[in-house]
Amino acid sequence: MTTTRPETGPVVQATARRILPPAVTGQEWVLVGVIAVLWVLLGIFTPAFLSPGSVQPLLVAVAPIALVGVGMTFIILTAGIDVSVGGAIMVCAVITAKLMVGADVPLVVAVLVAVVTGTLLGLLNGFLIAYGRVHAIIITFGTANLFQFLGLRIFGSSTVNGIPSTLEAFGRGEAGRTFGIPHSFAITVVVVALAWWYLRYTRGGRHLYAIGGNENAARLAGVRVRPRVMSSYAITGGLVGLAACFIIAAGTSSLDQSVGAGRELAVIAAVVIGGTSILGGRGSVVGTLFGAILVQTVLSGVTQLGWPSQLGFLFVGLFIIVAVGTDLLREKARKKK
Amino acid sequence: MSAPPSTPPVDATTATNVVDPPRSWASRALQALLTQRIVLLAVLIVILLGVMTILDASGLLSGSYNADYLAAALISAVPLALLGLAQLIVITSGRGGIDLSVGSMVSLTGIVFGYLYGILELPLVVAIVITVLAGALAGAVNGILVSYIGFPALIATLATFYMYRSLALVVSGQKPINAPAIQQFYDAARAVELPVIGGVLPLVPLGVFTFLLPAIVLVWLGMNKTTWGRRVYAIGTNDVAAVWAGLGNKSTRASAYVLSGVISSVVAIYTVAQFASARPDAGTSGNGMALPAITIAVLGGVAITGGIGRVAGVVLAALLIVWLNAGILLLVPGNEGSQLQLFALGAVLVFAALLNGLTKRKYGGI
Amino acid sequence: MPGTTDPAPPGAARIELTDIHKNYGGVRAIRHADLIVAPGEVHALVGENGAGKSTLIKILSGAERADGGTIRYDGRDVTISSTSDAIGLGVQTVYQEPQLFPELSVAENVFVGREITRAGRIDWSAQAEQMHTLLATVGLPDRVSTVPVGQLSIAEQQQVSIAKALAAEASVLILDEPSAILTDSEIEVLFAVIRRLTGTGVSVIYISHRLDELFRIADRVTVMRDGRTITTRPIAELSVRQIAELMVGGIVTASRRDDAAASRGAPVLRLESLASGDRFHGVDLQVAAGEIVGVYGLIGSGAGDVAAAVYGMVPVTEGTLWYDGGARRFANPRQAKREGISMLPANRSAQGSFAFQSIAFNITIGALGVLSAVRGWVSGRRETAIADDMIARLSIKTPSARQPISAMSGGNAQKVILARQLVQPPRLLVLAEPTQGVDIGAKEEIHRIVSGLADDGAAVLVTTSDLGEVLRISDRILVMREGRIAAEFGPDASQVQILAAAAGDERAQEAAGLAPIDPDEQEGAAG
Amino acid sequence: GCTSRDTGGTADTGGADAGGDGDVTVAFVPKLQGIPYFEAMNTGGQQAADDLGFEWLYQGPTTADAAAQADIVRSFIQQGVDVLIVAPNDPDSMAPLLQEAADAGIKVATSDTDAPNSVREVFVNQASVEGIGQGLTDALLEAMGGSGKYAIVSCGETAANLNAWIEVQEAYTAEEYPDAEIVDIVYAGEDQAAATAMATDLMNAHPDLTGLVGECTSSAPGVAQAVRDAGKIGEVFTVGLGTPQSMKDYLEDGSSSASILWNVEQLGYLTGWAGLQLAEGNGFQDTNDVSEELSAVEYFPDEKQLLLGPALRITTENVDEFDY
Ligand SMILES: Nc1ncnc2c1ncn2[C@@H]1O[C@H](COP(=O)(O)OP(=O)(O)OP(=O)(O)O)[C@@H](O)[C@H]1O
Ligand SMILES: Nc1ncnc2c1ncn2[C@@H]1O[C@H](COP(=O)(O)OP(=O)(O)OP(=O)(O)O)[C@@H](O)[C@H]1O
Ligand SMILES: [Mg+2]
Ligand SMILES: [Mg+2]
Repeated sequence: MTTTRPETGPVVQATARRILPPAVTGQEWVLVGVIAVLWVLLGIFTPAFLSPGSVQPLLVAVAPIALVGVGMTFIILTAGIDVSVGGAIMVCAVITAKLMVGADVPLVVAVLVAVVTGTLLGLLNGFLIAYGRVHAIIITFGTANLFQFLGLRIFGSSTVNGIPSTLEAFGRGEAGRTFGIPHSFAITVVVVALAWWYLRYTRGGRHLYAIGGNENAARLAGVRVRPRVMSSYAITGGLVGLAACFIIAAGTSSLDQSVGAGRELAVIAAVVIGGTSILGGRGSVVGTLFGAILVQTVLSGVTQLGWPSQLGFLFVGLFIIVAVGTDLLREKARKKK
Repeated sequence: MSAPPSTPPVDATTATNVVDPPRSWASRALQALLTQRIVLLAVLIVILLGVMTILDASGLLSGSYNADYLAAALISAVPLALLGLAQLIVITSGRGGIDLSVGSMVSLTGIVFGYLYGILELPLVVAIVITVLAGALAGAVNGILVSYIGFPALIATLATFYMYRSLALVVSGQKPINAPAIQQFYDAARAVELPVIGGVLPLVPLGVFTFLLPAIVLVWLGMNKTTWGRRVYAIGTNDVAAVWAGLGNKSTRASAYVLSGVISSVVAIYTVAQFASARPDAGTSGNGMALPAITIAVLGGVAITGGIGRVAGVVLAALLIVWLNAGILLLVPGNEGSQLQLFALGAVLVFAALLNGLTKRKYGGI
Repeated sequence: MPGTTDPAPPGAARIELTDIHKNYGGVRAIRHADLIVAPGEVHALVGENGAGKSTLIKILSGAERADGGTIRYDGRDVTISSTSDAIGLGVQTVYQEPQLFPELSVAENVFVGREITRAGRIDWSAQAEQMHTLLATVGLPDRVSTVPVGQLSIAEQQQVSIAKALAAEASVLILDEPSAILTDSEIEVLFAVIRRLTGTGVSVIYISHRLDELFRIADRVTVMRDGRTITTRPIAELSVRQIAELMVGGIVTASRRDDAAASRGAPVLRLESLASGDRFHGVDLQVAAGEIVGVYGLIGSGAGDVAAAVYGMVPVTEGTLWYDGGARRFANPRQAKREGISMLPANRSAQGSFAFQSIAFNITIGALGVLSAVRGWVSGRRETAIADDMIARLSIKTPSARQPISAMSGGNAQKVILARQLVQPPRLLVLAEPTQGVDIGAKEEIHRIVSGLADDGAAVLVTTSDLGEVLRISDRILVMREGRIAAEFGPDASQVQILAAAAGDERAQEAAGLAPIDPDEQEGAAG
Repeated sequence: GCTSRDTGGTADTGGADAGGDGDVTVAFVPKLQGIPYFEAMNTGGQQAADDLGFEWLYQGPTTADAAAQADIVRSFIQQGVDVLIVAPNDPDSMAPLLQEAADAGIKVATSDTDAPNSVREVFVNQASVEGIGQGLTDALLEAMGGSGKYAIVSCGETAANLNAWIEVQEAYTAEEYPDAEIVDIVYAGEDQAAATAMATDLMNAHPDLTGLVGECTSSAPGVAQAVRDAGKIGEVFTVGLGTPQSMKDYLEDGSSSASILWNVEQLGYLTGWAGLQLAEGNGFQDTNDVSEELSAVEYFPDEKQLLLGPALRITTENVDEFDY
C-alpha cells in the first residue's frame, strides 16, 4: 500500500495491509523455485537450453496459453470454467487468416477483427451461463462443439495457404522481438500485470472473488453477478482473439483445422498449476503465467534432453501433481496452525 | 414469475402449507418434459426416430434409416455409454468430481490387455482379470489423489490423463498390438443373431450384450440398490454432512474413481475387440474419449455439482447422440455431414440444459 | 440514502406490505401477508417453523419475488425485483443463514457490494478505518478483520453479517433470527445497537423464536401462522404465553424434565482431563445411562468442541475418554457410530442436511446397516417403514417422505436430522444446539423426545447456548468457560448462577443486571 | 420383423437409389477431412467420376480417429454403395469392417494406406514405401552434402505408413550414407505449432544438426518454419512430405529443400478408376492405361496393389504445377 491517508493511525494501516492476501502467493514462490531449478538443471544438462535461440521460442509458445489463461483465471475465480477456448481460437484464427489472405489489411485491423470475433463468442458463452441458469462446464462443452463446427465451416474443407506476414510483429522471428524479448510475451506480461492490478485493487476484481466464494451471498450483497460473470467470459473471448493472432504469427504460412485443438486443457492446466482454486474464490493471474512457463519448460526440456518426446506429458502430469500437491500441503499446514 | 397456470386455488384452511394440487395428465406430462432430463431425452429420441423415418420414406436419405442400421450404430454407443456411466459415478460422488483420464486409462489398459492376451497368449479370463485389476489400479491412483490427499478431481485426473497417455505410448513402443489372437477377438464385438427370436430382430453388436447391458444393470444396482450407492449420493450432496453421519467419505469417494478405472479397462477390452487391435492411442486419438463421455453424462442430466444423476439418463443420452450422428451421415453427404455432427451435439446439449435450467425455476424444482 | 435523511411524516408507515403471496412449486409459503412497519420502531415477526417469516422478509429484501401483492415505501408504491432495488431503498438484511464469502477476509466481506473507492481503486485504508468502529459495535475484536471468514465460528459469522448490514446507511434493518446462535451477552450488544439505530429513525424488523427477548426490544409484534399474518399488536398488550398461543392457534403445554425417571444406570461416558489443542483442556465429565447432562457455554467456551471430540470430529490431544468401560479414542465419527454414539451437529444446513435428497434418504443415511435386509443392499420397504415411523414419532410436517429436505422449514429439517440419530437407538446421544432456530412447539417436542430417550436408558449429552433449554432438560448442568469446566449445578440451579459461572463474575453481574429474565415468565412460555 | 435382412437381398437394401440411375457408386473415406492432401484426392476422384461416368462419394471424419472413421464406413455400408475405398487410420481396426462390407456385397479397396490383413480387393498405392523413404533421404542428404546429423519430426505416434517410411529411412541412411546419422525421432501429432516447437528444440539440443525431416503434411512446413525463425536457412536443411501450396513459401526462401510427394490428384483419379473397375468386375492388367497422364500404371497381382508411380520431388521448379 502506498496511498494511505495521512490521518490513519498505525493500527489501521497495518490492518489495511493485511486485509488483502499477500501480493505474491506462496504458490507463486513455489513455481518460481521449481522453474528456476529446472532451468538451471536444463542449462547444465543440455547444450543450449539457456541460449536465446531456445528461450525466445519457449516464451513465444507460452504467450498464447498464458494470455488465454488470464481470462480463464477470471472465469475460474467466479467458480466457472470455459472448455470452449480451443474452438474459439479456431474460429478467430481462421477468420483472421482468411481476411489477411484475401485483402491487404493492416496489423491493427487484423488484431481488431480477431479480438472482436473472440469477444462475441465469449459474450455468447457468458450470456448463456449468466442468464441460462446452467453450469458453465455444460454450456461451454456445448459451445465448444458449436465453435468447432463454425470453424470447420469457415475453413471449408481446405487449409488457408500463403498467409502474409502482417502479424510477424507477434511472431517467432527477428521481427517479433525487441531487445531479444518476444513482443507476444511482453504483451502477455503487460496483460498479466493489468489483470493482477484489476483483481487486487478494484471493485470489479474483488467482486469476481466474491462471486466465486458464494454467488448467492454476492447477489444478496447487491453485487451485479450476471453482468460480472458475463464480462469475465467476454474478456476471455477477447484474449482468445489476441492469442489467435499470436498463434497465426508463430505458425507457418498455412493454417489448418487443427489450430486450437486441445488448447483448453493446456490453458486449464496452466491456471490450476498456478494455484487458482478450481472451486472459485481463490487464485492469481501471476501464478497462471508461471504455470504456463512450467508446462512449456517441461515439454521443451524433454526434447532437448534427447528423451523420447512421448515422455514429455508424463512429466507434465508429474509436475502438475508436485506443484498442486505442495499447494495442498501448505494449505494443510496453515489450517493446522 | 407467476404460478403455474394449472394450479387451482386451494382451500386456505389446510393444516400444512404443502399442497399437492390435482392437475391434469397433460400438464403433469408437460412439467415432466420440461423439468426432467430423462423424459426430455426419451421424447427427443422418439422425435428423432420419427423425423428420420419420415425423411427416409420421402427418399431424402442416402440410405435406409432402419432397425438394422440403428442396431449396427450401437457399436459406438457401447464405449460412449460405458464411459458416461463412469463419469456418472465420479461426478455424482461430488466435491467437483470428474475423470478426465478415462481415455488415457482405456489406452493404457488396452495395451496391457493386448500384451497379456496377444503376446503372452494368456487365457482370455486371466488376461481380462489382470486388465481389470490394472484399470482398478489406475483408477485408485486418481482415487487416492482426490480422496485421501485432497486434489481437486479436475487437476488430479488432468495430470493422470497426461501421464497414462504418455505411458501407453512408451510401453507399447507406439505400435498397436495386433497379434492373431487379438484379431480373432473381434468376435467378441461383432453383430450376432439372438437365439430363438433373433431371426426377426436386427443384428445387434454382441458387445451390447456382453459389455453394455451387464454394465448398465450393475451400475444401476450399485447406485440405487446398495448402501454403497447411498453413500455416493450422500457424499456428493453434502460432503461435510456425510462425515458427520459417519459415512466413510474417503473410501467411498476413492471407490468411485476405482470403478471409473475398472469401467475404462472394460471399455479397453471392448475397444480391442471392436478394432481387432490394441492401440496405444485408442482412448486418446482425435478428441479423446473423456470429453465425449463427460458430455454424455451432463446431457444425461448428471449435475456437475454432485449428488444428482441417473443411469437411465446417461444411457438415453448415449443412444440419442449415437442415433443422431448415424442419421446425420445418411442425411448430409460429404464433409458437411461429419461437421454437422458437432453442431448437433452442441445444440442438443445447450438446448436441453437451458430448457431444464430455465423451467426448473418455474416449477419450483431444486 | 433515503429514509435517514428524509424521515417520513409521523404516523405514516415506512414499509407497507399488502396481500403478499408466494408459492414454491406446490408449496404455498405465503398465502396472505400484510405488514406495516412504522419509522423508528422495532417490529417483531413471530411464528412457528415454516410459518413464512423468512420468505416474507426475503420478498422485502429482493432475494425472492412475490407472486402477488403490493409493497409501499414511505407511502410510494415500489417494485423490489432484486436485492439491489432493496438496498437502493435502504433496506438492509441479515439473513437466517449467514451469507458470506469464506475465502475473503472479514473486512472484505463487510464491504462487498459497497466498496469505498478512490479514483477507481478500492480505498483499503478508509475501509479499515470503518471496520474498526463496526467491529466494536458488534462486539468482535479488531484483529478478526484480516481473518478469512471461513475460519470463524458460525456465531462470529453471524456477527460479521450484522456488521455487514450496519456498514451501509439503512432505513430499514431486517434481522432474521440473529439471536439464535448468539450468547446472551452478545444479544445485549445487539440490542444496544438496535436501540441506537431506532433512535435515529431506522425501522427494525426482528424475527426470533426467543419470545422472552422480544419484550425487551420490540414495540409491536406481528404473528404469522400457516403463511398468513394473523395479527399485529403492541407487544405490551401481550404475554409470552399469549404470543405462543397465537402462533400455534391453540394452548401450549409443556413440562420440565420429569425427575422421577432419573433412575441412573452405569456411567456410559467419562472424560478425564480431556484436552484438544487450545480448544479445551482438563475437561472432566461423566454421563450415565438414562441421564441428560447439559453443557452450557458462551461462544468460544469450548462446549461444542467437547461434544465434537466425543464423536471423533475433533482430535483429542490429552486425557482419556472412557466409553462403555474402556479407554477410547475415536479418529472419526464412523468409529464413534460403530460404538453406538450418535450426534446431532450444530449447523443444520452445513453439517446435517443432504439438501436435494428426500426426507427418507436423510433419515436413513446414518444407519445404512438398519436399512439393509441383506448386508450392503438397500431395502426400499425398510426405508419407507423407518421414514414413516420417524415422521410420525417426531411429528414432522410433510406430505410424503419422498419430498426433498430442501423444501422444508428450518424446524422441520432439524427434526429430520434428529430422526437420523434415532434410527439406531444410540447408547450415547450427543446433541449440539438441538433446538437452534426451532419454534416453541417443535422445541417442546424435541425436548420431550430427548427425555423419552433418556428414560429408555440412553445417555444424553447436550451442549447449548440457550439458557432456558439447559435449565429445562438437564439432570445436571455443566458450565464451560474459556475451554474449561467452570462449574457444575443440579437441575435446580438459577439462571443468575449459571450466567455468573459462564461469563465470569463481573460480566455475570452485568448480564444478570441487564437481563432481568423473569423465571416465571420463562416457565410460562414453556408451559 | 424389425429387420430387413431376409427380405431385401444384400447390398442395396433401402439404399438402392444412392447410385442414381443404375450408376456405379464409389465411396471414399479419407483419414481426415479438410486437409489439402485428401481434399486433392477428392478432386482427382471427382474428376475420374466425371470422365468415366460413375458417382463419387467422399466423406471423412473431422479428427483422424479410427472410431469416427468407422461410423462413416458403417453409414456407407448402410447406403449400399457399390465400391467402398478407405484410407484407414488404423489398418487393423478397419479389417473387420471391410469384411462386413464385403459380406453385404460391396467391393472393398484401400488407398493411400493399406489394410494388409483385410479382404480388400486392391490397394491403390501412391508410391512404394521404399520409394518414399529413399526419396526423402536422398533429397535431404543431397542438400546436406551427403553427411551430417539429422532428426525426424513425425506426427501421430501410431501412424502405420509414417512408421514404415521411417524404418526405410533408418535402414537406407545407415546403408547408403555412413557419414550421416539420425539423432532423434519425435512425434508432434497433427499439430503444426508443436512440430515447429519440437524442431526448434531439436536444433537447440543438437547444435551440430544440419537436417530435419517433416514426416507428414503438418510437420513438413513446421520444420521449415522453425529453421526460418531460427535464422538457420542454409545451415539446417529440411525436407518433408508437404503439400505443394503449403510448402511454396518455404521452398522459395530455401528453408525447405524439397518436398517428397506424388501427384495427389492423380492418386485420387486412380482410386476412382480402380473403384469403377472393381464394380464392373474388370480385372487389372500388369500395366493399365488409366488416362492420358496415367498411361502405364503397374499392377502387382501378388500384393494386389496398383502403384501410382515413383515418388515426386517437389521444388521451386515444379511447385506451381499443383494448385493444392
Ligand atoms: N426454496 C424453497 N422451496 C420450496 N419451499 C420453500 C422454500 N423456502 C421455503 N419454503 C417453504 O415455505 C414455507 C415457509 O418457509 P419459511 O422459511 O419462510 O419459514 P419460517 O417461518 O422462516 O420458518 P423457520 O422459523 O423454521 O425459519 C415452508 O413450508 C417451507 O417449507
Ligand atoms: N468403500 C466402499 N466401497 C465399496 N463398497 C463398500 C465400501 N464400504 C462398504 N461397502 C459395502 O457396503 C456394505 C456395508 O458396509 P458397512 O458395514 O461399511 O456399512 P453399514 O454396516 O451399512 O453401516 P454402519 O457404518 O452403520 O455399520 C458392505 O457389505 C460393503 O460391501
Ligand atoms: Mg426462517
Ligand atoms: Mg457397519
